[in-house]
Amino acid sequence: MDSALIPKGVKRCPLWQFLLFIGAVGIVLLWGVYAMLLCWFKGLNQTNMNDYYGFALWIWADLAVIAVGGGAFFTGLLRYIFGKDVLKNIINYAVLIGFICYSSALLILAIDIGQPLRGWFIFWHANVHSMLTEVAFCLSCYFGVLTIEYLPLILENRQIEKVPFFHHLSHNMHEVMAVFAATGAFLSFFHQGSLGGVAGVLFGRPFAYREGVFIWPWTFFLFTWSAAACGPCFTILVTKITETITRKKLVKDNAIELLAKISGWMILTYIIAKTMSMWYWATVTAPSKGFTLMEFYSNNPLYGIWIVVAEILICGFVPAFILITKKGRKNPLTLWIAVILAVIGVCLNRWVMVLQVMAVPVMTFDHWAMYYPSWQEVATTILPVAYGVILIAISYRYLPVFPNEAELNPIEPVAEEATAVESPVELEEDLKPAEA
Amino acid sequence: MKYNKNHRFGMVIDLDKCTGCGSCMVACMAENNVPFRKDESNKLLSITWMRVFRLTNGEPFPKTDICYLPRPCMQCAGQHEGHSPCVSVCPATATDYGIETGIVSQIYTRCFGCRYCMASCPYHSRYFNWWDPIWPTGMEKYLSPNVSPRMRGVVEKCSFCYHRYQLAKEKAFMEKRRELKESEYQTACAQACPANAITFGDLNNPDHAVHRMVNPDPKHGGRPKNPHAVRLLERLGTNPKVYYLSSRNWIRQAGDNHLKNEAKIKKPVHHG
Amino acid sequence: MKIGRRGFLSFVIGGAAGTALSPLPWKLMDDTSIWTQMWPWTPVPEDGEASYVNSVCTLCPGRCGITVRKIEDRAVKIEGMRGNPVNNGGICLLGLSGLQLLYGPTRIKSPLKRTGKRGQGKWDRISWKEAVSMVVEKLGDLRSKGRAHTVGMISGSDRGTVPHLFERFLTAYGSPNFFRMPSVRDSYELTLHIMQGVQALPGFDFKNADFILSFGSGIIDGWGSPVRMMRNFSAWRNTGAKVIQIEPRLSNTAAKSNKWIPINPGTEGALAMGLAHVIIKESLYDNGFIADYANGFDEWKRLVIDKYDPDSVAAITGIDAGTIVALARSFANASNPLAICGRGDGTTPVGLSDCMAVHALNALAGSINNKGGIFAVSDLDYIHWPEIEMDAKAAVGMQHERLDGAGSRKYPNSRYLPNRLPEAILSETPYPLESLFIAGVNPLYTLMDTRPIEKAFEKIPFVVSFSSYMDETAQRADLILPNHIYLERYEDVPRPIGMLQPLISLAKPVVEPQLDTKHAGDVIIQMAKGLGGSLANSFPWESYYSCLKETLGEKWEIMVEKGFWSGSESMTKNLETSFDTVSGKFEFINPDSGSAVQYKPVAVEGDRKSYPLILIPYDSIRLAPNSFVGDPPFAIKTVDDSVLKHNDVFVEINPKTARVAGLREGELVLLSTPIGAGKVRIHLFEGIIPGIVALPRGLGHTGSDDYLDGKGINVNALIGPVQDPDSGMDAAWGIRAKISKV
Amino acid sequence: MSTLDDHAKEMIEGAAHETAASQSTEGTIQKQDKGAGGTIILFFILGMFASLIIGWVIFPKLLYSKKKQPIDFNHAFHVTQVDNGCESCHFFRADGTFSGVPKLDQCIECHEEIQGIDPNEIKFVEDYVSKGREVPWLIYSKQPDCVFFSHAAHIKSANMECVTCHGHIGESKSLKVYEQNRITGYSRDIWGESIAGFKKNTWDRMKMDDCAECHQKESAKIEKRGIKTPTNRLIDDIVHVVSPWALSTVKGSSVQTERDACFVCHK
Repeated sequence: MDSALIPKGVKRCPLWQFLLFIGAVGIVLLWGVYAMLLCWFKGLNQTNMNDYYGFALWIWADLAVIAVGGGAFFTGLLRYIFGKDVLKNIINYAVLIGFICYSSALLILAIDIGQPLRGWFIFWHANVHSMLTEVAFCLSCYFGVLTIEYLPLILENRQIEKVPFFHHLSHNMHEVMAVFAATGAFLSFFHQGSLGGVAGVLFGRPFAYREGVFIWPWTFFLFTWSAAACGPCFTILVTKITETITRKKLVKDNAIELLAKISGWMILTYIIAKTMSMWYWATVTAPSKGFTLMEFYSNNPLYGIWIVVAEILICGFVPAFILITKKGRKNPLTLWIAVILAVIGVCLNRWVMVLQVMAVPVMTFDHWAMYYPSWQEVATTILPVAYGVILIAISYRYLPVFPNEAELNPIEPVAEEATAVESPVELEEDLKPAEA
Repeated sequence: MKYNKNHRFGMVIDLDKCTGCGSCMVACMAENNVPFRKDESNKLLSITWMRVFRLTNGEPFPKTDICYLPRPCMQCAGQHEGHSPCVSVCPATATDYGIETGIVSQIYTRCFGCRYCMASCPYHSRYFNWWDPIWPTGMEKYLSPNVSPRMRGVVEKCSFCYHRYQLAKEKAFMEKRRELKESEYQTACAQACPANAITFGDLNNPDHAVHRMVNPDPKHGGRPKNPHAVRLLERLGTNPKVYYLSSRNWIRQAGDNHLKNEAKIKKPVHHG
Repeated sequence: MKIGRRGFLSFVIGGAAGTALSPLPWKLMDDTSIWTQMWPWTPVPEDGEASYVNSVCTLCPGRCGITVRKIEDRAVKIEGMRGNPVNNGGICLLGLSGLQLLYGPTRIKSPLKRTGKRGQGKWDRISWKEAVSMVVEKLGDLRSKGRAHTVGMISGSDRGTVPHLFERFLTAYGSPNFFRMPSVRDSYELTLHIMQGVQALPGFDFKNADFILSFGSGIIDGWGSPVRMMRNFSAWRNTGAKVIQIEPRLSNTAAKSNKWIPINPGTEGALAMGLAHVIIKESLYDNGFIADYANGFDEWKRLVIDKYDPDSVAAITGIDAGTIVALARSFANASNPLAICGRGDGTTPVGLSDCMAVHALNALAGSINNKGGIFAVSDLDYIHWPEIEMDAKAAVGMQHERLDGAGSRKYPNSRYLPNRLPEAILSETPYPLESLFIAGVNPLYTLMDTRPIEKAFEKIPFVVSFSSYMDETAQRADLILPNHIYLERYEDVPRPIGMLQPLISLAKPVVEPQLDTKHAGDVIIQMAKGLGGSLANSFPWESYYSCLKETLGEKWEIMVEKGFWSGSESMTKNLETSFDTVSGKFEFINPDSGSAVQYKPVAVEGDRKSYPLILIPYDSIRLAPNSFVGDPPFAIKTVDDSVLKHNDVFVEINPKTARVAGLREGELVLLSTPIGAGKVRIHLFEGIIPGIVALPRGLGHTGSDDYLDGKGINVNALIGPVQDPDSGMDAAWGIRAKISKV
Repeated sequence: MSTLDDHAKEMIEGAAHETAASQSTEGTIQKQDKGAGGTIILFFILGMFASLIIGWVIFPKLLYSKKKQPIDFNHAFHVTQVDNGCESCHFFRADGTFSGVPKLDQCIECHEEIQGIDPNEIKFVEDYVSKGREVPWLIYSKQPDCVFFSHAAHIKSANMECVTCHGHIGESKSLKVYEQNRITGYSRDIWGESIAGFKKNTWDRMKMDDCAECHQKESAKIEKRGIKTPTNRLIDDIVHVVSPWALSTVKGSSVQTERDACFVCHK
């Protein structure tokens, strides 16, 4: 049964091993689910959020996960609209990762709101002036698009494909995929942007507030740009991790390098824009409200101004320069460093734009509130990670995620025992990402 | 100044008179069915629509000075009447700005608890119901039918006792009137204040005390012309409807953020 | 089989499509969301007809008029009564929280008889009939044994019909032991008695005063009638009257006043004398008054001039001489200056000499019975009852001297000294106390150094409490006869202390009694009837209601309607007739002791070496310190997190002192005094003299509700009483203390 | 998804497999597919039909519980007995609040003791009047406690008729069955009279939108402008988004909605 589902021409670890791995990650998943149920049935008093930290870990996780999920729409854009054919070998995986990120985002939102059963009000009673409305609409629409993009991959499963109906369905869907890619790119531009807008429009919160064009503050564009820039890095990162775990080459270097190069330039341009916006804000916006740059970073016992250094220098310019240089891209080590830094960078940015904003006192007699998440918050935030790992594992095992896998790893008869012997080691390695 | 048919209900709080007794806080809680819990000492979780902040000038003994600052919802109008920080961000239109009264509403049954409005409010005037409201057996007897008790998971805030406006209007309708007298609509805090520090009324109505006290400047979003009056965080452009009077400079300075070269005196520090 | 699977699949798809086209999912979605808006466990207050009832709040001595909003038969909100002479619409947070007491869990639901050991909390519910007959039996037995005088009664007040009924009962029964809880009123009454020879209450003309010199009185921290005082304070803001606050700590009053002068605690009397020195030396005093209406001025003058020059006073008080001189001048030069005393909210007396010194200042400024000054006002005399019928037993009983020694040779002028009771009870001198009745007070919490009082209670065979709440005292009673609370009962409430305008307010049932409680007045009458004979004859009324109605006479109607009766202020007193002393003049010399007004330091307990710091209590109105009830949930919710965090109270300490001791903000420490110790947290506060630490009153309650219990510690348990040799009153203002890390 | 070109390749491979794999079964597969087609449609229709029945017929029956009023009441008769129409019993209090369903002490005026032979009246007098118990009427038009509805504003100020919203209850000879939504606990008259959501009369439904509908008509009259359809309201909204200052041209007393401010009817 199991072997019948596995794509032709590729080898997979034995079933028991696979199940063991799924089980291990599953435990983490269940822990998260338990925490989730607590939050739903007992209310948000299960968290450490408070009236000063209405937005906290969850919203950060949401923004971060969507940012790194940006790889899907951007790769799609490059592949279908700009016709970068080399990327066809990574696009499937990009879509899968995107699908995971966005479904996680929606799940987290469902936990984060105080009245989940009324969540649909955001659509039914929508207030078009609110950035959050824009987010909700685009987010769910784009999730739909991702599902459609993910579907043909499922239909390509060896068994399902046998059904002519599904076979043709998937075939035909491929034909029109460009349309969805375009739609996806369009939607993403808006919801990535409006997520930036979420903080940017808060003119009551000088640290979050950014001027801009129309109702769109600079953060709107910065968020879209940074997602497009760092999303692909996450795709590369996950690909690399998968390759390490499976100890196979899954994607041809040319695809990786092209993606790396493009996002390198994206990051560079983004980080320059970001620096400019920050400069403008520090010298014009903030003073006009009676604040100085440092007032937003002092009082913070943990990191202070260093978070800026980390975000812009270490996790901004450094990866950018690595990725735009041929040497940097080609050298596996530097590539690793670059993509990791880039991903950290964008996550840091979201952290600052969500939590720092909450922490900074605006009234002169108010004080800097500190916040640390409760275990329920942590568990529910790890939940999507576990879910992602499982979905990747299953997809990788049963679906032709990597078109060149067979070609890159031809099966010699010896291989069979080889896996059997190596399997325990492989298992251990399997577990790592689940906890990480 | 020309009389505007729309009201802009606002509040003037005389900080020289405020004794920090906290009666406004309790008057508000008692009027608006605000719940309470066993331990309310964590003020980041404590629902107080009206909260009295304690300011000190940070000077050493014996130059120390204390000032109490009651903070209701500022009912911000924003730059363009109605563009309040919180109202514009609510994704479900659970809060809106009434142009007839200038009061920012909060509809508990519409709110689904995303807390975006709380993030947008620099005054921390908005509170989230982290817990189900529970009253000790028997105590729910004193709950007022004029304000609906909130359920867990929604945001609530000061409403300028809007229900009192509703009731006053009903009485007026019976008497075939449409306009209210100044005394007919007063908030619970203003009514209770033992020190007469809180004055409430229509800022658009030249005959009302609040208007006379601060003399709002319509050209600049109602900025007070009275030199002893300030609004909190004036520079953010939130255009609040709560004004503070004080004869002490450091307190007026404390109303807004100033750069070193602007502010002559030390910034006050918040204790508790 | 294959078909089966596909068929099923399409069946499901068809089902899904059909469901989507039916109202089911959409209606369900809508209804569930509506359900979240109406969760059955979220109460929905019932609507109905609104009505208002005028009454009076008796939770503190303030006596504010209240208007209670009702929906049908539920009280939903307490508001200040507009047009009431005391508070005219204003109301404090305690008054506003009244309904939480009415409907709250702290109330006693029926008469209770102790079954377990004292304070063990084991009770039997008994019927009122049973309860009253139990008391009657006990009292009858004592009386027949000729030990009537060994029955005592502590009441919150001695004014109004209910306290009068208590006193009347004791007299007719044959016991002189009626006690009133101490307050600064005692000091003032005594001062007026000695210096002006009158038995009167102090009355302050705050409306016309233009310079208020407050010796530590928390004018806006609960002193006198809190709301009334706050309204006065705001009025001064408008009139431009000056307020000078003299105390060791930057209280709210100090912060709000025009000038705060920090002073070493307990040395207020010295400052008063110092000011007198300057005023006399520079002859800034009211010549007219001194020449015509004062006696013994020259003798006093000599004493003041050679003993209290600014420098030596500066040494005592810690206020520099310059300030003293300046203060004296501005006080004397003001047109209507007024000096007042009574620390914090005035629930503790001050040393007689201190009070007299302050009063002497008023005399120098000519502010005695004068516009903007202090008046000796006689209490309203509206209770006219038939003569008490005294039988032999009663007469014999009344012959005995009082247990607390008030009125004895030692303390001839003092009227009530409940603070001396523990000592007397424990030493059984002059005689043991066999039974004690307690009404409207909580001595086990409010009297200083609570432990000996608890011990004393152990020695009393029969303790009866009229308390409506299970407070510290009620917990140690043998029998509880729960009174209606003020929102359920009729009672006349005379004007608050310090008020000039004649006023009687009427508390009346806003709602039906919620529990199986009984009016204390009715219980007393039934007790008397139960005992029969002369006692029964002395209580001719069939109920308290009829007694009250009869007493108030023609005032009744208007009081029921308005909630109060008020007369017109009578301030035009001609000074000729206002002094009842031997000399017929204002006395600078105490006729009893023959000694002139002077500063007598009240030493506090503890030696400097082992207790380097000094602990003083402070009063915050948010903690309802001057009430016999603990803070209701609403009130405790308003308390700052720099005063109370979770269950720990903060002790205020000057950063300098803290630095020396290496103490950090929020640190948990052990605060110990010669009397006791307790765990507290450190709060660095620049507004307190280095070396002094301050703790708020009103915390550390036990046996009330979950919202107050176990929060903080009771400062009264750390401070010991210090008996004032002149009056026998407890004149303690603090105690030596030390802070050690834990 | 993989891409066209290599998909083509796969298809060729796939075809190759099939031929190689099962020459024999080829025919059967064909047959199955034909037969399957029919059954699939059939099952699809079955499923759809079943669910439609459940959704439209069974579900509404389950959703509402039927409750009888404690005693029946003849409005038509009582109206003839009083001289001030509805307001004789459903009167306004001095403070402008509306008394709603009459209390016992109003009825007692006439029903001190039994007058007729009507079993309902007998029950009323015996069970309630004599015992001093209020009648636990089930109120068809009861709104949630978050709703503030001012009868005074509509009747006294706007001079509306009771009938406009409540229908011809005054002419009814008996009280209809009270249907309660098992989930929300509301009367079916608030919403659900027609499960499809259509309504013929004002009193068929009393949800927020129904209030708003009328209010918009009225304010449209006052401001002499057409009523906005949802679509052009959306367009307006977008205009507001792009140029917030356009807010100043907003109609209705709420800046955010095209309606009256939320607090007009909420508490």
